[in-house]
Amino acid sequence: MSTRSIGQEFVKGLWDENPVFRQLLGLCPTLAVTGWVINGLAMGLATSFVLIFSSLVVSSIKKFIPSQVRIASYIVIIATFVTIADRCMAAFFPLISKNLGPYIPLIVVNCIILGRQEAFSSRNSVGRSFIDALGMSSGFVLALLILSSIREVLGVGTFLGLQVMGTWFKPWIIMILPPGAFLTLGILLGIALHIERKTKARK
Amino acid sequence: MSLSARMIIVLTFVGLLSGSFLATVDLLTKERIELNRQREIEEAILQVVPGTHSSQKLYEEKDLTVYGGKDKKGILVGFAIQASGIGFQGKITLMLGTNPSIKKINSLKVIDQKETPGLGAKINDRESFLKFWDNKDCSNLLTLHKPAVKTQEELSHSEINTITGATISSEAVLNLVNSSLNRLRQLEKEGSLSSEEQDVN
Amino acid sequence: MTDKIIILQSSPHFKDKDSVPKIMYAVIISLAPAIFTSLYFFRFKALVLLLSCVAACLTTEALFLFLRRKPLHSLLDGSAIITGLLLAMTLPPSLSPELAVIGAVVAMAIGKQVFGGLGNNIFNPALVGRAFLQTAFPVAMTTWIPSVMTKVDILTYATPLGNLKFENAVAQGTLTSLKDLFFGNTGGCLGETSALALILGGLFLLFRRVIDWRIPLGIFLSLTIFTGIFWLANPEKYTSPLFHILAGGFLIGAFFMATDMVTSPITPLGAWVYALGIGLIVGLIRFFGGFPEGVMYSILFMNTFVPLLNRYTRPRILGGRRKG
Amino acid sequence: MDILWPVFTMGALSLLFSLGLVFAYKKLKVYEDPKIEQISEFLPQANCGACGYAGCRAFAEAVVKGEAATSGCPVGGEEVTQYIADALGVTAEKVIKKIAWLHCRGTHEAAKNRGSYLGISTCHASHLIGGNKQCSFGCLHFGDCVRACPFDALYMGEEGLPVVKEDKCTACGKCVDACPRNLFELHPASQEIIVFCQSQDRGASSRKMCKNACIACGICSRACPEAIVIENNLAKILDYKKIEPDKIPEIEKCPTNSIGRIHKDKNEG
Amino acid sequence: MELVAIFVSAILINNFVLYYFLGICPFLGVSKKISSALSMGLAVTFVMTITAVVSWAINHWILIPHKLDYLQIVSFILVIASLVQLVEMFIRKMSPPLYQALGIYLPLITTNCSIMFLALLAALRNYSLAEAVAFGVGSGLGFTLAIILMAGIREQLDLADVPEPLKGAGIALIVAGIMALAFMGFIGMIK
Amino acid sequence: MKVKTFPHGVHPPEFKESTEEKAIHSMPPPDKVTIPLLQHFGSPAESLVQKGDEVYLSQKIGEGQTLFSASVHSSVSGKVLSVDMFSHPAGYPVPAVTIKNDGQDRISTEREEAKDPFSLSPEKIRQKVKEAGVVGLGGAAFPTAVKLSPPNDKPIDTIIINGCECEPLLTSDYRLMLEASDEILKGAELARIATGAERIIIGIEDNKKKAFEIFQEKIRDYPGEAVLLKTKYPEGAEKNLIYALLRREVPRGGLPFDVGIVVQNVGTAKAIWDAVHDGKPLYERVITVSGQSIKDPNNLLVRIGTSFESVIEFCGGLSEDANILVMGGPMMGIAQWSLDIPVIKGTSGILAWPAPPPRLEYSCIHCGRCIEHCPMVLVPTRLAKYVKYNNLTEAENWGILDCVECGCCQYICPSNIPLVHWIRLGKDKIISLKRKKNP
Ligand SMILES: Cc1cc2nc3c(=O)[nH]c(=O)nc-3n(C[C@H](O)[C@H](O)[C@H](O)COP(=O)(O)O)c2cc1C
Ligand SMILES: Cc1cc2nc3c(=O)[nH]c(=O)nc-3n(C[C@H](O)[C@H](O)[C@H](O)COP(=O)(O)O)c2cc1C
Ligand SMILES: Cc1cc2nc3c(=O)[nH]c(=O)nc-3n(C[C@H](O)[C@H](O)[C@H](O)COP(=O)(O)O)c2cc1C
Ligand SMILES: Cc1cc2nc3c(=O)[nH]c(=O)nc-3n(C[C@H](O)[C@H](O)[C@H](O)CO)c2cc1C
Ligand code: SF4
Ligand code: SF4
Ligand code: SF4
Ligand code: SF4
Ligand code: FES
Repeated sequence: MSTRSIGQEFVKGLWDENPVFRQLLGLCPTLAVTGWVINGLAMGLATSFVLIFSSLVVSSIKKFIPSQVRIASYIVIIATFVTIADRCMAAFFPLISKNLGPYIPLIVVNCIILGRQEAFSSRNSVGRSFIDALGMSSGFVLALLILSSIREVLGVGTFLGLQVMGTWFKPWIIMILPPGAFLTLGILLGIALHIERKTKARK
Repeated sequence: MSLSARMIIVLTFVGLLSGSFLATVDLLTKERIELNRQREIEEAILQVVPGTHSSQKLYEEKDLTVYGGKDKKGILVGFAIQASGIGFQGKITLMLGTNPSIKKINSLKVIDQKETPGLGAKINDRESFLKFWDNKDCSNLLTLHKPAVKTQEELSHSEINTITGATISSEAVLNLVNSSLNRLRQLEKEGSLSSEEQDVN
Repeated sequence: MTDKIIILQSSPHFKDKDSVPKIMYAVIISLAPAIFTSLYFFRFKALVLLLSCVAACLTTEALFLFLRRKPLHSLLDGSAIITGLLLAMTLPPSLSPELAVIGAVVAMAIGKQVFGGLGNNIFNPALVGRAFLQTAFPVAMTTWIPSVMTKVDILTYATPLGNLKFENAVAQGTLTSLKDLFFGNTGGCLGETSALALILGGLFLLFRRVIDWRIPLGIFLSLTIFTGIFWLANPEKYTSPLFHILAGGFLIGAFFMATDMVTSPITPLGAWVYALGIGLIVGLIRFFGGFPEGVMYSILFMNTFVPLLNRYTRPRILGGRRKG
Repeated sequence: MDILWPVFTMGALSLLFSLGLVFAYKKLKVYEDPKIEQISEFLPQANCGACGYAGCRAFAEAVVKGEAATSGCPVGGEEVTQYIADALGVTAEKVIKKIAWLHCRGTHEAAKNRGSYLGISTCHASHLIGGNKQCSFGCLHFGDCVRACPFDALYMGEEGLPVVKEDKCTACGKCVDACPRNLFELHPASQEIIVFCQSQDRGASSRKMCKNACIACGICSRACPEAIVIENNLAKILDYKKIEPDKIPEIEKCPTNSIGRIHKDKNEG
Repeated sequence: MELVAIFVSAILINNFVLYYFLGICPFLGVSKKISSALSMGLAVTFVMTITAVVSWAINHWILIPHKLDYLQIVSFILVIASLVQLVEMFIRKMSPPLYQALGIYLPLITTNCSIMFLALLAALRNYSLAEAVAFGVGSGLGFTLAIILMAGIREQLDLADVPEPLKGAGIALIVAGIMALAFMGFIGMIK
Repeated sequence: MKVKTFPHGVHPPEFKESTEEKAIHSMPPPDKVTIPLLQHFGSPAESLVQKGDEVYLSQKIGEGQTLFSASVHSSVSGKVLSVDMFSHPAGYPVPAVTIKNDGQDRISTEREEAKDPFSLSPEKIRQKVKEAGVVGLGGAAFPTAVKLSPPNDKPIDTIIINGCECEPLLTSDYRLMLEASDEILKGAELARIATGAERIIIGIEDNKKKAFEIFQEKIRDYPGEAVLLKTKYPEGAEKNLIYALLRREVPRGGLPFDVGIVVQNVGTAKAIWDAVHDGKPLYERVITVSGQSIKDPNNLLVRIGTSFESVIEFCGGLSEDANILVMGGPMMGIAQWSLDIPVIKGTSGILAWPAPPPRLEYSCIHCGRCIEHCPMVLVPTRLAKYVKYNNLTEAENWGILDCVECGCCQYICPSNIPLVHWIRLGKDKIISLKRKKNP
């Protein structure tokens, strides 16, 4: 179906179809957990795990599923992987699990995942779906990383808990609070679009 | 096969599969998760009631749990109270250790809070807040000292330090401590703190 | 005739004299009494804050105008100066100028220019700046010093409202006196110390017909009624409406900030709803909220309603329902 | 037993709801255009609302109704767009290629201004108060047409007149509608000769207002009377096909160049 | 009193959109026009109310008795998704006008994180049935309030000279940020 | 004495002193007149003459073909020089007849006088008014015969004679009221008879006390009264005038007919009398020539078709500083660029003044003044923005079609936004779209 090369299939998720900056999908976790880099990272990885595995499953059993129960089945599949991720995090990284709280279960309804299953995995081969999921996940992790780095550095003066700003710096607490999340993402979106327009204009 | 049959079979099958998968995962992780949960409480008890070897849950009600800490010989070395109350933004849950006579606070530990990072969240910070609770005499009602100070010496006997800019959170902790101490004394008087309850370990 | 410069324009060919810069400079003039009292009470600190905020606002505005290739004349329309002044007036005198500059940049950039500059913003820019600062640096924003007139030798000082809320002032009888509130012998933000200066400025604006009289009146009425009910019910616990009107940011908010025409409703009915809402929320926050003062939050909150109010309080067109 | 409960619970829930869905599918179905279903099927089902509609299905309905653009789904990208276009069969029949041409040569230099215009900078607004140019028929130079062209086929030339990029023009007619003075007209791409003026003023006065105006001298009409007439002080091509090629040089003798070949420069150079 | 507190807090203080960041996708996607925002808000309120009831029932009658709380995620989402789909088809059959006003938004909502969060939070906080319903309705109304305000603002911003790259989602997020700031004034009001 | 008025509106400086004491002066007919065939609201008249024809004064030279049209008459006697396109004061070319004046004012025999006009039937009055090409002289130039023919289902109870002249600078109606009060009242009485109304109300602004006193005195002979109105712009706008006098609201999109009223300008009333009593067609009218750049401001009785140039020459010419030339009043008049433009039936004044200092435009600061002053209670700032951002549906929802283009909003706007221009643009777009949809 798709005419892209495998490489392109992967790369598109990083920028051209970046789920956060370009498609505006999965914004809820993006905003909610990016106060700290470690949380952003954990969320990104958990989402990637779910995205990749459910893509694999969906693309391999897509033939059997009648369209009327498609969404219901996909949701159950996704939810299963989310529960697995949630449980494993609670078992092995209790602290992070506590920090992310109920946002991990929300991966189920993260628009990226269902969207990708519908848009891609249900129509493409297992291999392609895997690459696509990998690309999308990387794009998502990248976006979370950028956002959480800005917020953590400005908001508390640290990066992954390490002090990076000098003592002269007064942390901007707002950055790790809800308003800071919205403002940062809003401005980042503006910048992303500006860059996009500039490069397009050059072409 | 008709469409309806396929719909039913596929969805049910997916459901069954998911159920079995999750059951397996649960089996594999259940113990660890339970262990993590217990360890957190246990560690907290150990911290606020030093010398504890084993601990038991003595009493439980909404927003208040009392544990008893015993040394190797089974002698009560102190109470650990886990209490919750509303702070500036949300629930604050803390663990408070007292000596057996409830005259002195060993130390205070914050288990969960949703206060503003960098501000109210400093109730979880040793340097500016928690250290002032260590070995505090609590026979009298504790009060807050404003404005904030740097060292114990600047506080009077029954005074507790505030956090600059977070009076509400500091006060919330103080009130929570005062009220749970009162409740503890009352419970002890009533004799509800019998130690036959189940062992935590 | 054809060899002269002829002006081609649509009717009308007459024009009233009032203009945007005239309106803006009238506001600046009306702020003068409050500025002078703040300079008198806080001396150098006030001067530094006022200057740095105004300078930062002007610079940010100039930068945006330049980047967006817009005519630079809007820089001098006076609105950026007002934003700078009003922002400074709502800051505690002890705030360090760097933080004030951050607030001013945020006020201009996020509060005004991202929406398209003068006239397009939804929220009051100065208050966006202040809200940002309050949330970013809550400690610095709630550290108060007494004015030079107070003969008390302490470093920090509670504001009248902080005193009311956190020190249980009514019961202890340590409430700031109305006389001090009126003449300004209290702690607090630069612009909120003297009620007298603010009232003078506000009356000037009302007489100059710059501001919509409904807004200060509506805010005044709803706060008075709200606080009055509680006060009458339990004078031991609650203070009088007069105290609430003279204390804190109420007067500067009601006369200078809620009345910002860009961010308040354009219709008369809308203005009433907006004003009553502000007064009510100020009362709610002062009595039941986590903050001692709620003027800023209530104005920002009601700002979010303004587009809806503009839309749904449209005046009835002469002739009523349209035929056909 | 521990393992059976979860399996049973999930199985039962799934069964229950699949039954419900089957029931709903059979009993509650409502007829609609099968294309909606077909397109909806192909959409990403992200139901994200990014298209501005309430979910993928609503978008599909809008597309089928022709309210939404085929390219309206940002999530699906090109593939989806192509699919929708195919499904709706929006491939147009072959038509004679036409191109929009401007019937005015009143450049900044040629056409005199009425005065200094202090109104809104659009042609339509200026036209409402009579226009900024002395000529009441000519181009007003504010480029409403350029802004209206969805295909970037127009730009404002240096002389102040809009210029058509022939290769990009799709003859959509947006510029024809946009120009308040009706200066654009669609002509077959093969047509070479047009009248570059719309002024119906008397020759004497139009000459005063614009150097390039048609003064209705009649040279062109005399050269080719079957094809060109003078009407309302203006040359008018009745039937382009009747113009014989050898008459063209004669026509091009127009003293103000208000009639002539479109590609004059190209052909000569 | 407790119920009122839960209700008001869900609308103003712990607003789903502005405090918990939930349902951002529809909040940005369907807030371009006031009329569709209102429909969306009401549809969300409707689904939230159903969810609160149904998830409470599943949790208390099936999952807790059998110690199956790890099935919360799967079972909640399955039930909500299927139920909403049923309701949607039902409305569509029975009342086309209602379907046009509300129904078309339903599928969009099922896969929306605020619904799931509502179910999980109600379970986590151990709400009684009445509390869960108050929470559900309150959260739905909170969402409605936020999205309508946003739609009003965006309609007005259509008439503003917003810088090109910020048009659409960018400025909407910035507005949401300032709205979140404004809503912070209510912090601490309900203890 | 209590003065009546309507809510909103503005009060621009009046500047009427320079002409209000100047009696109407008859200007000698010029050598050449150019008479446009479209001088009214509606479709153009068809020309009845050709180049080279000899015409008499008051001979019909254009025939209104449709209901919404009006006939046009020659204002001089002489020879037709051309029938061709000519610039109209509204800015676009229309067909016009140019006549060389032979200076003899030979009257055609067509004129039909009526001895006892008050006993004529309504039909006859209407027919004579139509024959004389009378149109409203208050600005809109609506064919008067149409106004005097109310539909059967809309009984008329009141004729309002509009003597407000609320536009600054203009004094022609005022002078007419002082000098021709009898004819005005008689014309009003004819209009009353034609429409079957019960009474006449004449509304006069309180800056024209002298005229008011005359009418108060003279109207005793007629069923009706004279009412003093507050000096405020646009007191003379039909719908506001009706509201001020009778507290009736003309429904949106409706006409004064709908509330049982017909409004006529004082000049129109006099023209009705002239038409019915003397059979005199409308070929001349009173105009005010004024403004800072007119050397000798005056009120003139001018033949239709006289060029602005001759009129201004007659008033001493333009001074050097003239930059703005307006036909009509300063609030609603149309800016002109050329002196070749002819005086038409709707020309109430010719004004010229120097350019004011340039003013910058700012974006709307939502001050609400335009709303507070709009006599139609619209939201002009929104209307303008909807047009600017191309949302015509919303513009229509917000009542753009109810705007009477009075200019109050733009006059008062501190941001100097061309609100009226935007609104006119929007109205034009909406109307042409509608026309395209159902032609
Ligand atoms: C964004 C923000 C967050 C705040 N968070 C807390 C908090 O978590 N705990 C607290 O006690 N006060 C907090 N405050 C401050 C309170 O509003 C209040 O001003 C303060 O408690 C006053 O007490 P003070 O006497 O310590 O200044 C916060 C203020 C702001 C602006
Ligand atoms: C116009 C204006 C609005 C204000 N709004 C608020 C507000 O919403 N919240 C707040 O905490 N302080 C606000 N302030 C500052 C308070 O008026 C004043 O500083 C308060 O009494 C400080 O109390 P705190 O230090 O205990 O927080 C505002 C000041 C002004 C001038
Ligand atoms: C804003 C505005 C102002 C007007 N002012 C006057 C005026 O002062 N005098 C007048 O006779 N007509 C004025 N008119 C025209 C009247 O509305 C109305 O059309 C006229 O009086 C009808 O009489 P007519 O048909 O005899 O002209 C004005 C119209 C508008 C829209
Ligand atoms: C009466 C009045 C009040 C104003 N109040 C404020 C204000 O509170 N904050 C502010 O930033 N600008 C204020 N301005 C200036 C200006 O309107 C404001 O910067 C605009 O919101 C920017 O678009 C005010 C202007 C006027 C005329
Ligand atoms: S729209 Fe018409 S008048 Fe305007 S620039 Fe284009 S051709 Fe000229
Ligand atoms: S608007 Fe259409 S017809 Fe006109 S130039 Fe552009 S593509 Fe061609
Ligand atoms: S909107 Fe129209 S009616 Fe209202 S003031 Fe403006 S021009 Fe007059
Ligand atoms: S008068 Fe001007 S600035 Fe004021 S609201 Fe109207 S358009 Fe805007
Ligand atoms: S991720 Fe929450 S609604 Fe899309």
